Amino acid sequence: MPVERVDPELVEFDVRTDEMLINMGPQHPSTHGVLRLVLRTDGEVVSSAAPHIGYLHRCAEKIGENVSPRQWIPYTDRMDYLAGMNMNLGWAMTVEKLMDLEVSEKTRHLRVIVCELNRIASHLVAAGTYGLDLGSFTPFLYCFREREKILNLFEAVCGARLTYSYIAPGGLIADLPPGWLEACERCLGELQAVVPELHAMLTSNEIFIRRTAGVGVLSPEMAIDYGCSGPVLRGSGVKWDLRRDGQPPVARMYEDYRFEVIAQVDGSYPRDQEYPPVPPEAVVGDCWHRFYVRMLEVVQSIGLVRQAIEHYRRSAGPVSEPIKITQKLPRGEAYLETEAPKGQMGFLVVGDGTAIPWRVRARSSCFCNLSVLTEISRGCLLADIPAILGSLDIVLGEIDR
Amino acid sequence: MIAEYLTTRFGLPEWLACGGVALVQCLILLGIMMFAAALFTWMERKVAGRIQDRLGPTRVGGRFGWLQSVADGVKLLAKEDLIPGEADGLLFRLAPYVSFCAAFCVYLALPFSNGWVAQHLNVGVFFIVAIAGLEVFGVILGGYSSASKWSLYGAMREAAQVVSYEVPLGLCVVIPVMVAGTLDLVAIGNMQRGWGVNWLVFHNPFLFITFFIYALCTLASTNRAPFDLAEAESELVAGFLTEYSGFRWSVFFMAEYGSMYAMSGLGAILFLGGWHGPIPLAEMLGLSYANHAVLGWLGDLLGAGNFLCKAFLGVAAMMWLRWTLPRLRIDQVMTTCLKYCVPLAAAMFVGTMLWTYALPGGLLPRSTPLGAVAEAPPWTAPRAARGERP
Amino acid sequence: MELARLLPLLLLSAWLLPLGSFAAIVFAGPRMGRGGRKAAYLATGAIGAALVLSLAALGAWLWHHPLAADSQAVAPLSGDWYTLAEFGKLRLAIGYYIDALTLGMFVMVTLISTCIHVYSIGYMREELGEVTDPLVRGSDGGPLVRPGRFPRFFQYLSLFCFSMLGLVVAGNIAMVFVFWELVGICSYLLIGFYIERRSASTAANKAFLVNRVGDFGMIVGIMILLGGLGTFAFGDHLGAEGKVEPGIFSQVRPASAEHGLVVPDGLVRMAAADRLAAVYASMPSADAAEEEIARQIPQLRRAGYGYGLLILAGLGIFCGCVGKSAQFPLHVWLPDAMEGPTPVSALIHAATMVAAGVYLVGRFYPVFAPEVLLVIAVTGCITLFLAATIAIAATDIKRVLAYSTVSQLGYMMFSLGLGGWAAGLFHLFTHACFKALLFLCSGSVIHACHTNEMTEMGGLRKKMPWTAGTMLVGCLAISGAGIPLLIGLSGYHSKDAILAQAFSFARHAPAHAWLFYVAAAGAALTAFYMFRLWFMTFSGKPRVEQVYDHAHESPAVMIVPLVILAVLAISAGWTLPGVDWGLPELLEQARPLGTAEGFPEARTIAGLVVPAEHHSHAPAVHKIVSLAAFAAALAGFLIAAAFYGLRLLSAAAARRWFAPVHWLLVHKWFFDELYDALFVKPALFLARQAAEIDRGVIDWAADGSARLCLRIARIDDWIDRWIVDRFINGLGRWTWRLGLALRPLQSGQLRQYVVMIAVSTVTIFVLISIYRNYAFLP
Amino acid sequence: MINWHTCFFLLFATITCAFAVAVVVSANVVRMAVCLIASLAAVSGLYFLAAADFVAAMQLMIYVGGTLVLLVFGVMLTARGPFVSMKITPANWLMAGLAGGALLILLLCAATSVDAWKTAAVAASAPAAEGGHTVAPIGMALLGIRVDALEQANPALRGGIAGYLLPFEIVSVHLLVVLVGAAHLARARRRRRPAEAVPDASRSA
Amino acid sequence: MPLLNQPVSLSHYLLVGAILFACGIVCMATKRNAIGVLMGVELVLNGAAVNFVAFSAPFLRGDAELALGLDGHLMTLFVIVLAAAEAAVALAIALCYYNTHATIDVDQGDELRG
Repeated sequence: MPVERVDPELVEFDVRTDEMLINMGPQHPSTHGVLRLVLRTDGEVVSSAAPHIGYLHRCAEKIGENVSPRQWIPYTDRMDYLAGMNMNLGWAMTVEKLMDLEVSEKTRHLRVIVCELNRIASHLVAAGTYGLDLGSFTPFLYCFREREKILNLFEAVCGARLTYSYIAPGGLIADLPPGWLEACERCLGELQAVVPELHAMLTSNEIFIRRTAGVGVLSPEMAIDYGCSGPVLRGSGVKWDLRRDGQPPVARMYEDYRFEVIAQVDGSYPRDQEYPPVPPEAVVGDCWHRFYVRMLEVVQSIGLVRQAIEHYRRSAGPVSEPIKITQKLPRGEAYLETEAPKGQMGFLVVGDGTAIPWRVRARSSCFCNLSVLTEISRGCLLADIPAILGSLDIVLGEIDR
Repeated sequence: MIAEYLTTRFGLPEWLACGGVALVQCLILLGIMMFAAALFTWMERKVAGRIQDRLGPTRVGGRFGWLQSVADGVKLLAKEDLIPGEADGLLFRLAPYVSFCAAFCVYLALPFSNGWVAQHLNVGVFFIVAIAGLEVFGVILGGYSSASKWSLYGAMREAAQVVSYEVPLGLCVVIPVMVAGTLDLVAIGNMQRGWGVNWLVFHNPFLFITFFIYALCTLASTNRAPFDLAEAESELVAGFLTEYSGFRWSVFFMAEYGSMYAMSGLGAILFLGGWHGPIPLAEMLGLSYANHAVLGWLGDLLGAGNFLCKAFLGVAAMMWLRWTLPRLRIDQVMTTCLKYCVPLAAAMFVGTMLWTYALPGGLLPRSTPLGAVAEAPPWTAPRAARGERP
Repeated sequence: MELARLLPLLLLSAWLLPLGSFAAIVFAGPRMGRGGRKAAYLATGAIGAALVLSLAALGAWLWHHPLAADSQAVAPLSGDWYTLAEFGKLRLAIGYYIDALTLGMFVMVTLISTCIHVYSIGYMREELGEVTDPLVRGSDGGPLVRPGRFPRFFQYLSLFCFSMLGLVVAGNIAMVFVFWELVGICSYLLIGFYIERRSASTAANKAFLVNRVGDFGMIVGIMILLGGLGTFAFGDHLGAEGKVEPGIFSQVRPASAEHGLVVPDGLVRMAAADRLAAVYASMPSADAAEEEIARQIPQLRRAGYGYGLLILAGLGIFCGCVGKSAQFPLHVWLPDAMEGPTPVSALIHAATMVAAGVYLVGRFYPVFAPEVLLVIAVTGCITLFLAATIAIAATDIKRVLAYSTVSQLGYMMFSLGLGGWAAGLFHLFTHACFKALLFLCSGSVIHACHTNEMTEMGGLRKKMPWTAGTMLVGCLAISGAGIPLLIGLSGYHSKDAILAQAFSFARHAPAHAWLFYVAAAGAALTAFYMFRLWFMTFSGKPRVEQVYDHAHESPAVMIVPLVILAVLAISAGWTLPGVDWGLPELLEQARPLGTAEGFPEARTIAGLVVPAEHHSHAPAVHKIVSLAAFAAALAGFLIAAAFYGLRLLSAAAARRWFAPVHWLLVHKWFFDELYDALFVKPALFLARQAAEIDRGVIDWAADGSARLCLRIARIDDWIDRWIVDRFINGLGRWTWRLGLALRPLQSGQLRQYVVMIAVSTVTIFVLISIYRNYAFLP
Repeated sequence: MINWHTCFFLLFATITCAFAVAVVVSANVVRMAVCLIASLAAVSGLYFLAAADFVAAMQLMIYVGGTLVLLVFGVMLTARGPFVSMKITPANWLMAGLAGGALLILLLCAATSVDAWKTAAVAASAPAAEGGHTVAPIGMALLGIRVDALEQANPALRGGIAGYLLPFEIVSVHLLVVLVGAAHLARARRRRRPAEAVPDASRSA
Repeated sequence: MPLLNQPVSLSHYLLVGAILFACGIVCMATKRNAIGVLMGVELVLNGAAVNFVAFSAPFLRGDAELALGLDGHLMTLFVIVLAAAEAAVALAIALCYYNTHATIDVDQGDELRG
């Protein structure tokens, strides 16, 4: 049943049936949490999908205006709870920007290590659950097995497996324990060996390709219009990565690292690593490409962590100490976006001279990424909804805050 | 035979004797089916575990968690049986049993060994395919009567899918039947005696391909991954099973495993030599009725073991696929059926027809290690030596 | 393999390769890479392979017939690859006629074409994507935006090469004619490549139509030859019964007459048809008549029968060549053909289109009577002078080159007409090299400047050193620069040979001595306008800053062919000392039998003797001519340098002094206007009259018959209405009433129908059972 | 005398008739479908008893497995709340009942009118238990050869015994036409854009 | 009823067929749902098919030589096959009807009334 996806009003139906309104979620296995989608379906064809959010709203920003920046760190952990380190980093750097703080070289590289590790962990969850969305259970467990190893490393660093609160404004709460780097390198080696396995089970699996290639095509123009970021944006072939193109504090953090922005430009991806071929059915901006960008970023992050370990070993001195809880914030405001695994995570902080920020605001990448769902799922089949939603890789904790 | 014996020896009325024998047979088959379902539940968990780099059940019943199925059963029985308020209660209750009965009735005509069949039908193949197709009614009724949109989706998908896949499945079944020249499963099974090269799957290249099409259609018609659209948990929550719980759910479950096993068994008879192993062990050992009744019975027992193993392997392959592949989309499922399976099966049909016309003997020389088997036209052949009939 | 089998095979492959590439691009062109990029590689590869094959063929030839200072004519290979049809004795075949000239042409055509192909890859790059043509307005008023035609260009190039090679290798005149027209078609397609430009499509039409004028003459010539000789083939070939059937050449110059020019029997019969008919009438039997005729033919031949036809045939063939080689008075299309892309111009001017005419004159040389040759010489002479003068005044860089081509082609025709067969064709080869070079250089300049006007260029030497250098080589070559009596660039050798033949001719026929002086003056003019071009383009100060700033050297893919051609332009005329290998020696091998010793004295023009070519090699002739030619070229160069290089003299002042002459030259001797008045206007007038007749007479008759039909139809209508319709309507009305009566029965209620069916079934059965004595009831 | 043939006949006949009546009296269309399935499945049992094994299997496969699934499919496609059960007036019931009753009486009379029909020739259980071996003869008959009629006693009939090749072919073509026709009837239609859509009175009501 | 005491004979089958047939007619006449009407048609066809099969069995009747034999089976087969075809077309018509009328009630489809 070939379904024209071009114009949703001209969808052909084999048998015309009545429109049906379906609530997908908030308790549905593949809405990744407590998202609720209201689907208007005509048989198997979905003519519109409207996301309803807010089931996980916890007033995080308002709380931020009642506690000091260091006290708010645990709340950032709970935004994108799959990438706590990156959330910590975003907040910490925003506050540092407001206070005009510089961290030591060693701190900088250590931050890169943990953030890139967390990016890998987040992408592994995305890949695994994506397999689950498409009905393949096994890759999910493979991904979680690998993620556990990274969580073990984090546990050794900060004692927590999910909500780390490790990166704080001004520095880090602790240096690495002895032997950690060697364990990390071992873990990276094992991880690199597993990636081809995931490619075999998902990326180049014929059924997987048929389920994802050409589905939910997000044009680069639309991606930019909707403010998409991260792998969703790069999957549409836009070469944009805050680690390279961001504001000075972010770009400076990665300034002596070699990496290429992963996006298909002129029909090919950067040739800095081995990867399976792009199937001819795939269209830039479809689910397959979004998934693929994540998989390539996993390998890229492995390389970045390796570089960071080298840098870390070479840099001397202690890691920077975080600011005090009672540290007074200067008057003024700062806004900074960092490249989190899911996209650009932005924090705004306005200080009024006291230790408590006057205003705190978070810009969620998943929120913008989710907003294209309505556009790109128009006229698709019911089974494509989980495929598209999974490829957007949203976390409701970050959207609802 | 036993019924006759009972009538003559104990003077029982005929209908009572026949009825009693039939009842016993049904109970035996029910036992086989239940046991298979329990075994496969456990096996599925172990296979899934191993494929996913973990152990699967380990605790219940000592080693290997072999009592896991029992524990599951107990849990399911203890669960509350919910019926949604909007549901059509009668149909909701009826649906699992429709499925189960259909799956069970397949076993009535399925020979487990030479003549070991509850009801010997000379249209056995058609009967099995027809009955197996009835299982879909249970699913449709269950899906419809649940009064849930997800269930309805599951039911519709199941209906569309099964009706479509009946066509290639029927075609695939007809091809070995055409080579064998009979619809009698016992006769088809006995045709393939001798060495493994006599199996119909090796009869000609078209049949070889047909076997794989049959396997594919079996997956689809038993609703197994990657064709488990009707209960696709990531899309339809649990499809037609969404509102079912407890015992009724487990009946559906048993029906699914029962029909998996039955379809594997049918495939084994049609393509893989039925109860004849790759090596004609029974004939080599002289286990035949010509020598002694007990020896013949032992030979049949060996055959039954062979058959069960083959069907078991078929089910294992289904599990393997389930835990490896992602799910197809409904349009792709229909495309696979209508654009690939049906034309391919039809082509195989024509190819086999031409082949049997040109080379009636098959691809490989038929081996008869211990004396040639007289091959008479099937409809003139005497009934199989002994069939237990009510 | 023996030569007779090897050569046709090699040439066949070389010939068909471009056809293969053409076909492939036709079917798969746009799909070959992005924008059809790979089509270029395919076409270039094909022509390159053809070049290799041609070189192999030439090598094989030279291996068997090594060159020497006194090369003798070698018998050509002729035969058929494939016979298309046989009509009685007449054969239509795809045949070949291979001699040294064929091989030389093959190598030359493929070599130049390969260079041009490679160059075009760079030059036509813009066609890969979408092209914005600022010269054409779209329907929205803006510049036209159209998809690129990169593969199409190479498709045409391939077809062009295929056609030219087919023309060269052709073994009979029918095949020549077919490929002759194909070459015309290709030039039409390529000149009109930018079909949206009005000027381009007009130029393409003009080229095509002007060529048709020439082709008309050619058809006349072919028909005369066919009618008289009964064969198309050039060479002898085996007939059906294993008998050798003589070809055209051996009929005109039979071996029995020591290859002297003899009017063939067939032509004599044609001319004396009346007398022969009388013979037939008088003799009792056909056989006897034939005998008598055979007896009479030598007498008739001596009486001059058929000679006129031979002249007419020669003139007809030459007429075609005039069209194709742009000779006076059909030279008007060639300058306009500059509308095509520059590589096309190079191809047309150097290797293919215009060369075809000269080649054909060379090929048909044995058939020409001295009178025809004189016509050729005079035509060539007029052309060379006329074109050279127009070139002086032209400012468009490509037009200058175009007129120079016309002029040089005039030289070739001139030489051929004066009996300098080898000299003329020698010049054809050398000219191909340096003219291709010049055109590609000009293309490079145009590519850089995006303008054709020399008045907007200047000083480009610094920006484009490679182009300037190679173009300088080309200018020197065409001007015939060299050290007198010793060595020079290629043009020096070939032009010297031509002038020497002219001088020799003048000595034999003093009445036509003016031809030599005009040719020498032409040499001076050549040097003048070529260096005028070079100086205006490359030296001095930039005239338009914008153009100059924009200019840049071309990419390597365009420069490399230039360098290769420059080397050829320098060295093509050389004869390797010691082994005596050179083009003149090669051409000597191909000299048609019987022409080495000159021609018999003309019958109609007293004292017209075409001297043998070897007379011109005499030192007495050679030395004088060399020095004279050098002096003429030097004079031309010096004047050009004075005007445009050193600016000693003012060009503007000169223009004022010679205002009427300049006016005449700028308007190209008013040929276009003349033709417009003579041909175009009357044709349009006639067409208008024809339209009037159409409207007034034919349309009126058609309308009248229609009106008549209408009348008849009215009567018919009345019968229909009052008789037929009333009957039908009555029937319908009764049916309608019946339907109304039965209407309530059809309630539309499905269930009601079912009940009715059941009830009626029961009723019927009950009735039957009553009738049959209750047979159904128990 | 009760033998197993009688037993099973009574069982199947009861199921058949009871569910057929249930189809008539049931108001819910889905339940009607279920009853119809049960009724027709029992009919196939009757066929088995009448030694028509191939026909019985076909009844199961094509009728029950194919046609009725299709029917149920149709039921579900159109089963919207108000259409699941639609009442009719008692007068309608009466009319239909009278017509149907009359027909039933007529048929019953006809069925019991011939004495030879009321006596089974042999003990019916034997041939029925043996089961018909009808597959191959039916197959041959469809190919045009009547193996069962080769030894036809009546020579006048023997010559007229033709196979069913032509009807078979006609039915094949018929099926093809029907498939095409059905696909055409239920074919895809382009849905109009909402702006141009004609307001549908019955739908809005 | 004497038939109840006798061994199963042709008449028994014919009775079943008659009941099926009559039920079908009543079903067609009483159902407003188009699919219900279709079910009635199926019942009628099956009633006829039962008769065919019954007439073809020689052992059910006293005059076995008059049994239809294979002809009855083949007729039944054709009935089954054509019923399948009929169901497909009827269903397509019903869906078409549903799509155009937004109802499945056959009483409302009376555009063709006189």
